[in-house]
Amino acid sequence: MTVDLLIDWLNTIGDFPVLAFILAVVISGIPLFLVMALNAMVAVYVERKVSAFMMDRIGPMGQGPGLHAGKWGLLQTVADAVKLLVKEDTVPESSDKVLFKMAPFIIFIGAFMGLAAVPFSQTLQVVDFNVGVFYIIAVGSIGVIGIVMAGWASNNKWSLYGAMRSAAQIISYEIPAGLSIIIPIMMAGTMNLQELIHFQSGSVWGILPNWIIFNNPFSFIAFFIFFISAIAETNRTPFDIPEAESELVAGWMTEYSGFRWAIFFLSEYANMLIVSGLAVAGFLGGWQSPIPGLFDSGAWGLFWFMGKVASLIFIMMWFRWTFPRLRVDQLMHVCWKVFIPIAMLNIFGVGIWKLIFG
Amino acid sequence: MGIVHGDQMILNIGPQHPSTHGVLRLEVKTDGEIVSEVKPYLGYLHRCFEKHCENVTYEQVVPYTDRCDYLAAMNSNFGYVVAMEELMEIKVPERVDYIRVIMGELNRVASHLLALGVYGLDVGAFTPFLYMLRDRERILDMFEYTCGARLLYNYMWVGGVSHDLPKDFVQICLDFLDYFEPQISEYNELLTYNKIFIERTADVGVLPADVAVSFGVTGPNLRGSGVKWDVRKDEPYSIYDRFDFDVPTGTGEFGTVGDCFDRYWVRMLEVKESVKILRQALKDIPDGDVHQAIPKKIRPPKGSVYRRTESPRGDLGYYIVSDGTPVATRLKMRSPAFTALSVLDEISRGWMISDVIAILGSLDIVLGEIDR
Amino acid sequence: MTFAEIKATIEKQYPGSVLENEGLGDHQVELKGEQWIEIATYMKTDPTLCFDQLECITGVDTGEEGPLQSRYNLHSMEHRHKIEVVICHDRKNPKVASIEQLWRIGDWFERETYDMFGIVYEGHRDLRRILCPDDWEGWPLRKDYEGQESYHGIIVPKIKEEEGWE
Amino acid sequence: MSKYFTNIYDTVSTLWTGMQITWRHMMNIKRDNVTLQYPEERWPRPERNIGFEHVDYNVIRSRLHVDIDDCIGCKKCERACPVNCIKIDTIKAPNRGEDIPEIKHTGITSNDTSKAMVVSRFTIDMSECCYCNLCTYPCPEDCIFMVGGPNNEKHNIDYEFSEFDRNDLIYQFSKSITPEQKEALQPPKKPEVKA
Repeated sequence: MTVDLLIDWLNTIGDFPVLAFILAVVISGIPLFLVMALNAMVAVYVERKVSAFMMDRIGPMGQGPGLHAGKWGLLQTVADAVKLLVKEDTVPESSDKVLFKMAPFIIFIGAFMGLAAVPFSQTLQVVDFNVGVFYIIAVGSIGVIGIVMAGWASNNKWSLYGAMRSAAQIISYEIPAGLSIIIPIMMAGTMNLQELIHFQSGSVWGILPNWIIFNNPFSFIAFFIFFISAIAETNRTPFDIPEAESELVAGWMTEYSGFRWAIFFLSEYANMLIVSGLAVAGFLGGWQSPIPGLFDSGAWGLFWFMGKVASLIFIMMWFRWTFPRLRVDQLMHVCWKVFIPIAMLNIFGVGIWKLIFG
Repeated sequence: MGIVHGDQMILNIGPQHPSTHGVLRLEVKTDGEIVSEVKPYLGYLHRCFEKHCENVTYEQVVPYTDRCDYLAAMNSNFGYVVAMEELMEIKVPERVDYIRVIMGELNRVASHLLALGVYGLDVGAFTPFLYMLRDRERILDMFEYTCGARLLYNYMWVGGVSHDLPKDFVQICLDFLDYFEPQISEYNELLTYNKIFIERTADVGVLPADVAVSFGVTGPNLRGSGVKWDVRKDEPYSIYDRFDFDVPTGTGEFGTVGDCFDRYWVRMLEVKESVKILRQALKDIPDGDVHQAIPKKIRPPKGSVYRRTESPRGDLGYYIVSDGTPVATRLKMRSPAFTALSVLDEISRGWMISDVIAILGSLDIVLGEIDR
Repeated sequence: MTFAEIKATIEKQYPGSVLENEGLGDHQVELKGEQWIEIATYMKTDPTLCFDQLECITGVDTGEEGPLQSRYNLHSMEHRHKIEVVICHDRKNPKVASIEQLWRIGDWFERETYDMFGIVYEGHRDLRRILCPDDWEGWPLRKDYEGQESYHGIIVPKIKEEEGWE
Repeated sequence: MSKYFTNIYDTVSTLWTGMQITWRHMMNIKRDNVTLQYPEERWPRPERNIGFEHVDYNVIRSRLHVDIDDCIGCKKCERACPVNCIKIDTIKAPNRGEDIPEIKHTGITSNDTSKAMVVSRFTIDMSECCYCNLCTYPCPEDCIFMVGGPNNEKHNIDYEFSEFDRNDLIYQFSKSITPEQKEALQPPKKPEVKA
C-alpha cells in the first residue's frame, strides 16, 4: 500500500518509472528497518524484565544515566547494541568464509521481506499483496537456508547439529502452521491480509468481536496450533533445540559474535513480530478493536494491532521462562502425530461447518 | 531407540561446556544424534587432595575436605570427623552430635536444591533453578550466621565444632523450614509434574539395580534404582539412629525403575525427609559445651579406619591410615560422584545427545570431588 | 556372617591363602596375591558370602622399606556384612590380578590406584592414568616420589614451599 | 486412543499449572524479589553475638589483619595455616620487654606480655588464603583476626580488597626495618676460634 501510494505520487512529479520504483522501495524500506531495530530493542528489554520478574529477580536496573544503564535499566539494550557493534569481527580460521559472512544477511533478508507484508493498520502496510498470507509463509522459510548455511560454514560440530535440527524443525512445523492458516483463508475466501481483516469486522451475539478465532470451535483450536507452530518456527523454548544452550552451547550461532550475531538476534525478534502479526491478522481480527465499533478508526488500528502482537509476544516469553525443552524426536512426534492430524481434522470440520452454517 | 548404523562422529563435550557441571571432558562417539559411546576424561580439577593430606596435620585436613565436595562441605567435614573420631575413639558431647546432624541435613537440602535446579536447567527450564537457588541462599545465610562462611565452612572439627550455635539459631531454622516446606510443592508443580519434563526424563537412562551395585553407585542414584540402602539407616553413625525418617526409593512412577526421573524424584523426596530430621533434631537439641572433647593434639593411634557416611551424593568414605604421628600416612577419599560418573557410559549408550546431558545431570556429579 | 566366619570360609576354600599380619585391625584380612582373582570370584558369587559391592580400593605405601598394599573394602548388600582385604605387593614390581570384570567400578578404582602408586593390575582392559595426565612421570603417592621440575614447560609447584614469595 | 487424548490433556493442564506459577511470581515481584543492587546496597553482615564466654569468637570470614604491636612472634599461626600463606621472621630482642624506638617496636603487648622477639617480617598472602580461620584460634594475644563482624571495633570490614597486581595482595604487617637496623639487632657473632 505504502509503496503503491509512493509510486503513484512520484509518478505525478515526473516520468521516470524505474527511479520512482527504487525511490519508493528505499523510502518505505528504511522505516521498516527502523521498526525491526526498535522491535528488537524493546523486545529484548521486555524479555529481560519479564524473565527477571518471573524468576523473582529485578533484571537490569540503574539509578540514573551513566554507568548504570539508565533508569530501570532502560538503556541496557542500547548499551548492548553499542557493545555488539564495536565488537571485533571474528571469523573462524577454518570456516567457509564466504558462506559464513553471507548467512546472517540471508536470515535478515527473510525476516525483512516478511515484515513488508504485515498489516500494521488499515493504511500502514508496505505492500498489500493479493496472496499476503501465502507470501509471509513462503518468505518465512528463507531463514532456514541462512541457518543451514551458518551451521555448515562455521565448521563446528555444535553448529552443524544446531543447523540440522533447525532445518528439520522449521520445515516440519511449516506444515501444521500452513494447514492451520488455511482455515481463515477458507472462511474469508481470500489470501489478502486486508480483506481477511475486513472480514472479521462486526460482532457475534453483540458481545464478542467477530474474529475468526471465535467463529467456530475448529478455528479456535486452529489458532493454538498455528501459534505453537509459529513458536517452533521462531526457535523459541520449548522448541529451542537448535540453540539449546545446555546441550549445543549455542547451536548454529556458536561461532558468531559481534555485529553478525546482532543480525541474528534482530531477525529472531523480527520473526516473532511477523508470526504474531500473521496470527493476529488471521485469527484475532488484525487492527480491529476488541470492542466492536469503539476506537475503531485511524491510528487506533495501529494501537490495537501492536497491542495484540505484543500480547502474543509476551505469551511467547511466558512460555520460554516456564517450560523445559523438548527433545528432537519428541518435537517431531508432537508435530507429525499431534498437530498435523488435528490440523487436518480442523480443515474438514471447518469445511462442514461452512457448509451447514455458512 | 532405533539403531541406525552410519559413519561415527567424535564429539568433544567439555571441558568448557555449559552442562558438564565443572571441568569434565566427555568424548562422545555419535551416529547422528544417537550416542554409541561416552568416554569421560577426568583430572582437569585434580588438586592433589590426598597428597596434601599426607603433608598437613589432621586439623588442617578439614579445610581441604571442604574443597572436595564444595556443594556439601558440611557433609565432607562430617565424614572426615566421624572417621577420625572412630580412629581415635573420641566420644563427642551430645550437643555436638545434634549440631552436626542439623548442619549436615541443612547442607543436604542445599545441595539437593542445587542438583534439582541444575537438572531443570539441563533439560531447559530456567525458572525453577532460580527459585531453588533463592531458597538455597537462605540456608547459606544460616551457615554464614553460624560460622561466618557461606560455602567452605571448616566448621566441624575432630571432637567438636568450631563454634556453638547462635542463640536464636533454632528459631531461625524453624522459621526457614516453615517457609520452605510449601515451596517444595511449588517446585513440583512447576517442574516435576510438567509433562515435557516427564517426557524428557522418564524411561531415559535406566540404571538397573544390579548394575548400579556393581558399579558402586550409591546415594540417591542407587535408591533411584530401587535399592533401599542408606548409610544413615543401615550403618548409623553419629546419632542418626535416633531419628525417624524414611528412605525413599525409586518406584518408576512415570517410567521404569531407575530412570532419570526416579533419581530426580528420590532427591526431591529426600529433601522432605531431611526437613523431617531437622524438625526432630531442632526439637531435641540439648545444651552443653561444644569444645570439651576437642583434643589438644591430634595424634591417632597406629592403625587404619574406613568409615563411610551419607553425603548428598552417596557413600562418602574416608580411609585413614595413621602411624601415630600428627600427620596421616595415607588419607583416601572414596568419593560418591566418582563412582556415579563411571556408570555414565553404561547407561547412556543408544540415547541421544540431549539425553546424555539429562543423564549426566541426573547423576548429580561434583567435579571437585571426582578429581579431588 | 561375622568377620571370623568369613575369614574361616575363605581359609577353608583356599587353604594357605590367608596370611597372618599383626598390624591389621578388625575386619581386615591379608590375602596372598597369587590366588586373588579366584578368591574374589568366589567371594562375589558364593551365596553365603555374596560380596556384591566393592566400596573402595585404597593403595597404601607402608614406607620406604615396606611393601605397597592394595586394600579392598567389600560389602554385601544382601547380607549386610563387610570385610577388608589387604594384598601386599613387591615394591620393585607391584602386580596383582585385576578384578575389573567382577566389580565394574574396579575399572576406575584400579586405574586410580595405578595412577597414584604404579600398581599394575594384570588383566585390566584399559589401564591408563585417570587423574594425572597420561605422560606424567612417577607415582605421586609413593613415599619416595620426587616431583618433576617442570611439565611441558610449566613449572610444577612444590607442595611445601620452603622459600617465601618475593 | 484414549491414551493419546489423556496425554494431550495432561500436557495442556500441567503446562497451564506451571504458567500460573510464573504468572503469580511476576505479579508479586515486589514481595518475592531477592536481588540486591550490589554497589549501592549490600548484604548486612551477620551480627553474631552468641553470648556467654564465646564473645571473642571470630565468626566472620574476611580479610586477615594483624595488630603487630601485640604480636609476640610465637609463629603459632604460621604453623596452623594449612596453605602456608603466613610468613613470619623474628629476631631475638636485645632486652626482653623493652621498646626499640628506631624501629617503632613496643616491648609490652596490650595483654601485658613482654615480647621476647622482634617481628622483622609478617606477611600474609591473601591470594593464597583459604579463609579457614584456623590461624586465629591458636593466637595467644588475639592479635591476628579477620576484620569486621565482632572485630569491627578493631578494624572495619573489608571484603572487597581486589587489586590490579597480584603482589599487592601480599600484606605486610610488620614495621619496616631496614637491613642495617636488622643487622644491628642480630646478636653479636661469636668470635671465630682460631685454629
